[in-house]
Amino acid sequence: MATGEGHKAPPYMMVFGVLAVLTVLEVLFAFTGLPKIWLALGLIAMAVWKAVLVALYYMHLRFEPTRLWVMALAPVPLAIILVAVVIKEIFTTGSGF
Amino acid sequence: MTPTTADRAPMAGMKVYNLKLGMWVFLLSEVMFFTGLIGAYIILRFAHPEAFAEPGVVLNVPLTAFNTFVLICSSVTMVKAFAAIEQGDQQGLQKWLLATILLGAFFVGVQIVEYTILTGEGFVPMAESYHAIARGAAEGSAVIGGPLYGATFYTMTGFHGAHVSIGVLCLCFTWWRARKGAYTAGSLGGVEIMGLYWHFVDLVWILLFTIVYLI
Amino acid sequence: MNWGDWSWMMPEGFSTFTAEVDSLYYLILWITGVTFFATEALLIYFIVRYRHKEGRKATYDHGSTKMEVVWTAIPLLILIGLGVLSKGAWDRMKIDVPAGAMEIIVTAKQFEWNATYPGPDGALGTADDFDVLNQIHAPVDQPVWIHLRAEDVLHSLFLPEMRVKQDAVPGRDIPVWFEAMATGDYTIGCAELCGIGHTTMNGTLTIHSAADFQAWASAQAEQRPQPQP
Amino acid sequence: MSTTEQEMGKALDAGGHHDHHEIPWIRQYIFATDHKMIAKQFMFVSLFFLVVGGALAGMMRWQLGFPSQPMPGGMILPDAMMAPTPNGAIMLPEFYNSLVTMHGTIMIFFAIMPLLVGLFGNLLIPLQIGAEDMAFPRLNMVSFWLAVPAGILMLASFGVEGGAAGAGWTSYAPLSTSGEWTGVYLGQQLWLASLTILGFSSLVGSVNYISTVINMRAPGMTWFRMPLATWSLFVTAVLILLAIPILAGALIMLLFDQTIGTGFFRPEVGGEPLLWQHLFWFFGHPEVYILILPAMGITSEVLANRARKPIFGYHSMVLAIVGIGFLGWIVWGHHMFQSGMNPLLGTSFMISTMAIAVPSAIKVFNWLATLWKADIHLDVPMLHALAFVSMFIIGGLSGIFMANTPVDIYIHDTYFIVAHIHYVLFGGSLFAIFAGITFWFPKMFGRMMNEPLGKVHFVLTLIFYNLVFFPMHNLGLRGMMRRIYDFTQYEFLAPLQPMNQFITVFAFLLIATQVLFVINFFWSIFKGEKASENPWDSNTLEWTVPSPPPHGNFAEMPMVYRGPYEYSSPESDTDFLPQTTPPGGGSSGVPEPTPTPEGVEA
Repeated sequence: MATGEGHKAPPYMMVFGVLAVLTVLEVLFAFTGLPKIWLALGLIAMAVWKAVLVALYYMHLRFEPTRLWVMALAPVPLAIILVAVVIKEIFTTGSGF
Repeated sequence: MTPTTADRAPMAGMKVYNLKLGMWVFLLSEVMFFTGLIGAYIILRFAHPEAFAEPGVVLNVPLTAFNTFVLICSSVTMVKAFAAIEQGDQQGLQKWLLATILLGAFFVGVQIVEYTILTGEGFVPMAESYHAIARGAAEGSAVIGGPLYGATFYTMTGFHGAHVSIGVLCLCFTWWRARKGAYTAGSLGGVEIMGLYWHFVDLVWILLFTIVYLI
Repeated sequence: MNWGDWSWMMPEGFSTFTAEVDSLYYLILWITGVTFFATEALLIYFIVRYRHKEGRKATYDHGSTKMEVVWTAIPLLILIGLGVLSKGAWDRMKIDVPAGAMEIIVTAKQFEWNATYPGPDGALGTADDFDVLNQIHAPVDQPVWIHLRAEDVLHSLFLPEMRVKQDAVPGRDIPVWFEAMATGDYTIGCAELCGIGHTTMNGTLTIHSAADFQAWASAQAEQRPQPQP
Repeated sequence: MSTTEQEMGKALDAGGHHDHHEIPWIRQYIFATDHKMIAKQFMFVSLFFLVVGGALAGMMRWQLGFPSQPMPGGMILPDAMMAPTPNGAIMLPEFYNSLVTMHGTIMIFFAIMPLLVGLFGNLLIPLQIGAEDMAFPRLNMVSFWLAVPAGILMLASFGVEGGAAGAGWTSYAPLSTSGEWTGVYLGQQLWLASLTILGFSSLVGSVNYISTVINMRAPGMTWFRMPLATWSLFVTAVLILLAIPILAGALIMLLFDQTIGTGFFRPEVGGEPLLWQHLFWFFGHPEVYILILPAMGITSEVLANRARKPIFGYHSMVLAIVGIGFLGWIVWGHHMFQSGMNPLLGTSFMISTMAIAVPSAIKVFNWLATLWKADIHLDVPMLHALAFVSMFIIGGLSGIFMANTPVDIYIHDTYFIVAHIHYVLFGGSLFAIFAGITFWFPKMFGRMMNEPLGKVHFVLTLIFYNLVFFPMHNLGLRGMMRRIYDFTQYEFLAPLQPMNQFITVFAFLLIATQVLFVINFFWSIFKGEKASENPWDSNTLEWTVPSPPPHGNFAEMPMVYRGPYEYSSPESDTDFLPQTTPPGGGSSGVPEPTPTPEGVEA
């Protein structure tokens, strides 16, 4: 029932390097004083990149059957729907007119 | 003593053994749980920008960045442990598990220190007694942000911390079993799902760190 | 018992919304009513017609895609149609407050409705505003724009005869409007559970003729600032 | 092929292994890991809570039928609930609010949900897919033993200072954020804690169901050979898995607001009251389908079986279930049309709501078509299943009124809504539960339930039920608000008292009628006539094993050769054709499709 077998050990240390570097970059980037929107986008992009690396290599999604990582993605749209709709709701509702 | 059915899967199913599937399914619900907490934070921040502060003003970014690094390291030691047992290396497994435990415990320790400092600066979850001041600012200087800031911060990081602590306990259990030689290259389900959980907690922190501390 | 209570008619309404809302209601009532009787009749017919008898054998039939497409498409079209049909009414009732509306503030708190009127200067938020408790007074044939607010918990302003219902949310100022078409006394109710006294949180909506309203307003303005008991 | 035989060999000695395995009494009945025993545990506990919920409803009905008149037997209740007067005790409004809240909470979370998911999920899933047990039997036990303390906490809250939670089962903030609004302090916190624990229990359960259905189907049990009951329970488990954590998060935030004084939902310190409603209904709407999907599945089973006819349009039935599973996530706003939510969202939520009505419509029409040219056996399970269909039609149609935003403005928060929810949850779910219990009773206890008594119970329940809840539509149309302690306070509602009395009288009769079911239930457990292996001539796997099935269910791993609804098939000389009968009824051959090699490995 071992599942690791069948693929040679993933580049764990390289991934670690990338994660570490990205973390440093994030912190530096956060204080560049760019417009908020660009900061947010850049930081989220880097964070998602790191998250994806962890999922693909450390959680082995890259070596799992397709159907498993399809299942793993299931909640993402729900999360987006919830946050997007509620933000739109609260954000576009001022106090009266 | 019901025999575990983890070793037979008549239909193709998910093409992974039950334990791993079960852990993944559980992680899906964890995703939704943190969606609720982080989502609430994002929503509230959009609704009341004035109740929150710019990065680094109240929160100690360097300290937490270091802590993030610690957690990433613990992920590496965890995969090392898994890689070790894949090769049937019992010693390696125990060694790396122990390292992971220590790093995880250290992360929680740093978080506790951080909490103590922050509460000292009046950055607390209780709405009525919230009076956070800028880091290093003199007592009684201008209050920064609002009650929602403290509430969301402690709820999110607190629940993540709880997940790490639980993870550490489970790791200790895994380590104890590893010492008794419970895992082999042929049966490492326990180690693998432990790893899945641990890396998930790491993954959540990567997002939390960015969203809460840097944006 | 009073058999009138079994009626499926909407109670009489006195605001400009009535026609729109009630006609939509009756449209849905017809659609659902017909569907209800058709399906239930069919159900009973099948039960009687095909109930077990010696030697009966059911037909071996896995279904027909054609029929299923039909009874998927029809409800879908009807329902979406209904949705589109109602958009106008909804926007009119909840979003587009007509110009020239008389503005008042209604503040809900446990367990009373507090209506604030502009004083002689005709502007809200000035010193000469006056309050009335558990009453709303408004002129007939003129839109009334209520700034609905709450002080403590959720309440819900329910004016059945005006076809108006809107939750009051602390921290939000929610626009509610209606235009009464007949003078008289109507109901103010709270439709959102708001605590122990929820049931007592009712009042009277009085619709005056334009002249009477002016008289009432100036009479009230006399005894401000202290609110009426 | 050869691999398959190995599989069967494995299963064989596996089966043999734990048949001879002696299980200590306590592990067999108390801390049981056998899914059938856990199912029974869930059944008994939630039937008890069904009784509790009924009693609460009875007290509410008294207050509504005879406002502020001494309640018979009210004297035995503490003064915190009833105000004693010379001629009897009169209900206090705070107690009425607790009744409203706890009736809803207990019925939804502790009666209907555990009956559908805990009972039928545990009982049916492994049996219907041909598994020896759940994927994680010990987790399954944990799931039950988490539900018990949750229930105890919920009941205990009646006894604490300030009484039980009184902010409605939706517990809207800010009313629920502090005792100063409701007069309920500890009770509200117990309510939150209890639901959080229960949520974790449901979570553990659904992890189990999902893994089991995905990974443990017997050879040949392809997705489109699964019985609809299992399909609906599977989708339900997915909904629970993804919806409950959102509720848990919201509950915890609310608990913090109450205990340590955070400000998530408290506007006075800058919180967002509507955020609670968004989070709650984002969970709450999937919850609505959690409460009806399994009922639909059960109905499909019973209907096809007792009509001796293949279910009409099996595939579209499955697609409808899955479709509901998806659409259920984008309609939550229709609970909030009048909440002060940005009205611009109203129309989009109305359209999506209209769209989600369609899958339900499809199912109803397919059920009707299933009865067409069928051979309908009108025994108790079938009667209840038919009642489900006809009551669900009413509940579904009345939903269209409130989905329509302008009409909803008037009927929102009135008894029209109360009528609607009860036509779906009582007329729908509960009738399906009766159908399911009577249908699978022989499999659970090895005995049949008493038929005549069952019929009497059914007829009376159906009549009284409709006399209680149908008039509530009319009350709503007259403008009577829900959750209101004394409607006679309103001039325009006072004339409705006779109708409320009428409802109350039949509500009591309805409650009394349920005694018949309880009698029948317990009498049949001990004295009912012995049941054969397959009393209903059914096709699905659970009927190929003894009643009740042994620990480990299947002596040898079953092979599945066809869909579950092959009734009256020309292939067989009887009017049914079990899924396990090989093609041509011959000896065990190759199931098509043969389980793929990678299927049997791992």
